[in-house]
Amino acid sequence: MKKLLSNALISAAILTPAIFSPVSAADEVKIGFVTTLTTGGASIGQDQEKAVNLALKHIDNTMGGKQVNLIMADDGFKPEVGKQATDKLVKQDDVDFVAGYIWSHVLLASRKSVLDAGKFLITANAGPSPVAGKLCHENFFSTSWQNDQTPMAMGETLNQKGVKSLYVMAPNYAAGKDMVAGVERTFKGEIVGKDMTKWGKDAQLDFSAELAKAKASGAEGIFVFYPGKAGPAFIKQYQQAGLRDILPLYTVFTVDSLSLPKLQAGGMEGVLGSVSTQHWGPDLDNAANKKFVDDFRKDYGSYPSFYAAQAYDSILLIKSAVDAVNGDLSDKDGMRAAMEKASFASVRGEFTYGNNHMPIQDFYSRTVVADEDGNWTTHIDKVVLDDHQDVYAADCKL
Amino acid sequence: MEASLLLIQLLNGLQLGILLFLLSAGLTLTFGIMDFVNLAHGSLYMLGAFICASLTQLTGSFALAALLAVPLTALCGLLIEMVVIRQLYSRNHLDHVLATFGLILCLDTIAEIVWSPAGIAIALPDILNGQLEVLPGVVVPVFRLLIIAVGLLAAAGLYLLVNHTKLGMLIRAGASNRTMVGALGVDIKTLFSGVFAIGAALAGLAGLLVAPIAEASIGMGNEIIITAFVVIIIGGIGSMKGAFIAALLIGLIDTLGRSYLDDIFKLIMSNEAAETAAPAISAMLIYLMMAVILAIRPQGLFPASSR
Amino acid sequence: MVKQAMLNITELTAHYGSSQALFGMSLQLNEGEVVTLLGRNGMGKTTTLHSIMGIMPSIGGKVTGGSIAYKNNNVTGNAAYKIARLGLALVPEGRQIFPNLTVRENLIATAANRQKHKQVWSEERVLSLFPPLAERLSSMGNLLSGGEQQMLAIGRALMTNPDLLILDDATEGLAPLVRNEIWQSIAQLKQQGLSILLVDKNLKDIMSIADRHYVVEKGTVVWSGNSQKLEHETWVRDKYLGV
Amino acid sequence: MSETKLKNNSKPRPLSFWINAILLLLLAVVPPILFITGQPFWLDVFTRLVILALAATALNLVLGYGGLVSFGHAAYLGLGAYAVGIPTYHALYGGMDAIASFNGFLHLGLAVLVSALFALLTGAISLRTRGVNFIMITMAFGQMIFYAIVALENYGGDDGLTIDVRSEFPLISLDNPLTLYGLCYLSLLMALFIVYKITRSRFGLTLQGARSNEERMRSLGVNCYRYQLVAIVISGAICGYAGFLLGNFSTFISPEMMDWTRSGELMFMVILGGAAFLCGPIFGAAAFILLEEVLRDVTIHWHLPFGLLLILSVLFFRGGLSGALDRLRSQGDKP
Repeated sequence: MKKLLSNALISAAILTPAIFSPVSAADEVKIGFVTTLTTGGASIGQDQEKAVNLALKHIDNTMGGKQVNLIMADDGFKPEVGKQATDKLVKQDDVDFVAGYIWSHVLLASRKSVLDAGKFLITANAGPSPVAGKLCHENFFSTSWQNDQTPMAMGETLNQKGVKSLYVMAPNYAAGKDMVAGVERTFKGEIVGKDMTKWGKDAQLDFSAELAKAKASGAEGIFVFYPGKAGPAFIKQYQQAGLRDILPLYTVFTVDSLSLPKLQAGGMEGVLGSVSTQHWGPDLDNAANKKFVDDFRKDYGSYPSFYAAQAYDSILLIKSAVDAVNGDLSDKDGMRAAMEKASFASVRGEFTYGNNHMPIQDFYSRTVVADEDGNWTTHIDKVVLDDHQDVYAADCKL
Repeated sequence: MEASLLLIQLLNGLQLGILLFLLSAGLTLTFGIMDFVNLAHGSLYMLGAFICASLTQLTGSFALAALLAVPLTALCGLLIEMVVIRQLYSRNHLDHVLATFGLILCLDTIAEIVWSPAGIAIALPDILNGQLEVLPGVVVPVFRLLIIAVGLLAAAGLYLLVNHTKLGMLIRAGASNRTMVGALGVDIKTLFSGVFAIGAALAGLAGLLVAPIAEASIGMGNEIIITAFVVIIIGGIGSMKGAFIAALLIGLIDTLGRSYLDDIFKLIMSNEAAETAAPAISAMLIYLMMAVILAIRPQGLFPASSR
Repeated sequence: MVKQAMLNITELTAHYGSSQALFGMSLQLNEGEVVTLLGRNGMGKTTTLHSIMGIMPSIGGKVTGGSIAYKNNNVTGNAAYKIARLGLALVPEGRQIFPNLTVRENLIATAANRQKHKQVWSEERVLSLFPPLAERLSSMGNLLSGGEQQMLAIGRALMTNPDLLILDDATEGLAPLVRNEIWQSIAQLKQQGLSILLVDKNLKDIMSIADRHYVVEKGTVVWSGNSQKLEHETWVRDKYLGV
Repeated sequence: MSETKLKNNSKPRPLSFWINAILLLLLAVVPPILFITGQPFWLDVFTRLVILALAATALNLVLGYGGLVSFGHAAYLGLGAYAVGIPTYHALYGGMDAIASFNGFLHLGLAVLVSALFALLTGAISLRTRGVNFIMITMAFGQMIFYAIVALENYGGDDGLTIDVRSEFPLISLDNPLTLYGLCYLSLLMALFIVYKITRSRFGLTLQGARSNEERMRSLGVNCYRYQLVAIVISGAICGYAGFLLGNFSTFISPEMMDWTRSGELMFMVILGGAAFLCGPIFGAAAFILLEEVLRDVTIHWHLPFGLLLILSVLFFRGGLSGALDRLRSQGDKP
């Protein structure tokens, strides 16, 4: 036992560097992708992983003549764990690009590690206001949106539909507050009630008290933002409370291709006909999107979510950069310039980058419908915001 | 703040309280009687939800699935008791906490591998998806009434079991003097296994009642188990009566806090300050209450001796 | 051939942690006999009873050697409930009534008839043995007087229908009147053929009921014999019993 | 247990002394070598390890020696970290002139002071309870701090706060990972020394006496409450100091770091290493962190083997790693 212990200690000390030494290979493009692969948030991460793999399949796993070495990393839905995973990608694996990041807090925790090391950071979902404004960075790019944009589109949609009074619900954290701020910015009617519910690990999933208040408020509609598993939970309770005919539902980032199959399985008809806004939809009509959605459905048997679409785009964006410098990964300026052009076939169609490297893009209003096979999906109604740029770009000194 | 809304919120609080009671009843059984701290009780709650969700998909009937899920969860509990927990009764609370935390990690991961991380929604029959007007102007989802009814029924059943059956006498006797019960010819090990299984069944029941509202998801039990512990501490460890009252108290306070705290705060501070403070305070409310109660009555509201 | 005793303890040793409590204890008890363990406090009487009942582990002790045979079964180291199910019942020191159960519940909670006795101990039969309990049936255990608790503890043990009743200091701290009542009941039990092993300090009372005595000193038997012998050999009482 | 330890210390150095010494030596040498040989990530791992070992050592004072199972020690880590984050935030973005500063001594002082105050306040109330109620009330206070920080939207709330500039000290720069590691390591040695001195003092012996038999101590006229409260305050202050280091190390802080599970993890480090052993928490932290790191590399479902190991260690490894060493030693000591 004595021997065993000391042996273990010594061998640990000696072997550690040997086992974990980085493989230095200049002939490949190393991409780290940080997303949520465990805990309840993992369904989003898995959807992103599928899209990344599909993207690599579509590009034959090559960029600028080099093989791509993809390293998936799990953030465990925690900022600290996400930062550790990022540190490992940057310091241990020495990746060229770090992409991914579903959650604002994970992105905010990790961005410094990536940018301080001089690597490129591409967010495939999170878009909190600081990274678009005062914390913008030349090596930071987004293939998603800034948090405020989608709810601003929703506010506009509500105006167009003539909604005069609104009840608002969102989780009580930064993105939730951004969403509420966004809709408040464009909505011209009156907000008659607002509930910010407990979020985080012991997030509130029983909305009975809030729904009772909403119903009693007499609003003409209810706007909610409930990402992840809170979304289906909210919608079920919305239906069980019988609010479908009394209080029409307007959502952002709540109804997506991950929650719809579950809602359908759960028989939650209440969601059919509800309106949401987004920069993308599976039925968006362009060649890149058709190929993406069709192949995704063929390979995985379900519609891709917007998380997946953004992850897919992030790989194509990186490819456009590496292609532009013919695989010379030391040419950071060349790659940056290429990315700023956004010259790849995005599944959202044409778009441009603002000074803060956030997309300037269209936002659509969408309705939940059943497709020809009876599967629930969303249908794009019309463009609400045209070539829309986030409001924080002005704070960015780039 | 009209009366009908208040009534609805009271019902909502009652429903939350009853769910908490089902969970804390199991904790009271294991904690009060076997003196065993089981952090993994929440994992049984999760198992109940997942088993019921799978069975609903398999059989197409929620009622049938629920009926099967309760004994199946009890069986899982029995298995866990025999493999791990039985070895720990003679250890101290710290070892209990450590080992059952390990159990949480294992059970959560196993559930994630078996059921995928996405979580499963449970389809309810139409009748349970509807609403009922219990009083003029007071419209409540049927399923929530069902939760209240089932929960009260379970509480009544538990009351009868503990107070009016031989098993209940043995449970109470075991709580006060384990050795003596053994010396009088009762197999304490089997008794404890049985009690643990009952606790697991109650946790499973709570889980499958929540699942149709908030779906079965990984780690769902870890969030609520802390609240359940707060309940039994406030109620007084080992006291079923205390657990019942404290559960309802916390259910009501939490719900009413969420519904009215911002309005109350708006009376004494600016709107903006109230909107910031109210969610924070309402999240803290139950812990605040626990700290205050323990500071005044360190033994909790109904210490076990008065049970 | 020697007739095998009902309870046969040979060379028993026991420890609490690293300190030894029994140093080769040996004693026998035959069917229908009333046998006593005598000795000063802390000499190992209660430890012997606990060893027989198999409850040493749960109170932090351990039987470390020797053997206990009951009706030719070696029960050394068996779990308490298994031993109890063979027909032994303990009336423990300090009564140890379940305080949160009523008198009736105390009686019926652990009641059983595993030896398939023909004349079964029922609630009524216990109450006829201890009439005072009848009025207190629905009182909680912790509200009884000492005498009532003692009666209840004996009644509770009887309800498991034992062949051998083990009484640990059954009359300790009771008023003389109550004490007499208890002794009368025990005498009745002896008449009905119950074997009894008891520990007590009241020599006078014991002498009339018990058949044989073992005097225990420092965890071992230093003297044994019947009441008559004990009566004559006064040195035993002076040396070991401190009378 | 502690008595036998005391006795043994007057004897020639026991085996456990050498093992502890080797452990501390390895911690002094291996991480810098890893860094120099191009393994900066592993220096990070060891820095985190040493900081958590420091926090666990602080917890060990109350949990191991005092027998007070505090389930809320992550709160101190968080308070210490925010004592770095908040002044830095204001120094960068204005406001709160009284504390807006990059000065490391200010950060350090704030971390220790605020933690000690919080410990005094909550300890005074918590100590009214015993047993499991104590465990739960300390957890409740931890949760309250958690939600209080979540409510501080200025400092990021739920999303946490990035520390853009590390605490500034004369002569040294914490931006250098090796310097930072050195500071953490020396702090750990210092804390070990403090805890060692305390446990050998009259105060420490009284504290340990209160653990094993509070009733008896009270009948001897000793006011256990005061001793225990002081221990909690010292422990909180050291833990807050660890939080100060953690903030400077991770440069990102969030309420997540004061969640009850983090308190649990600290507890496990103490128990895993062996409560009431001086170097136990270091063993525990090392086992915990390295195991986590290695298992995470093997499978994303690393929680499963990790949980199993936790259970097995409780079932078959009583007294933790140090306990195993101690048994080893007592076997060796037997003639």
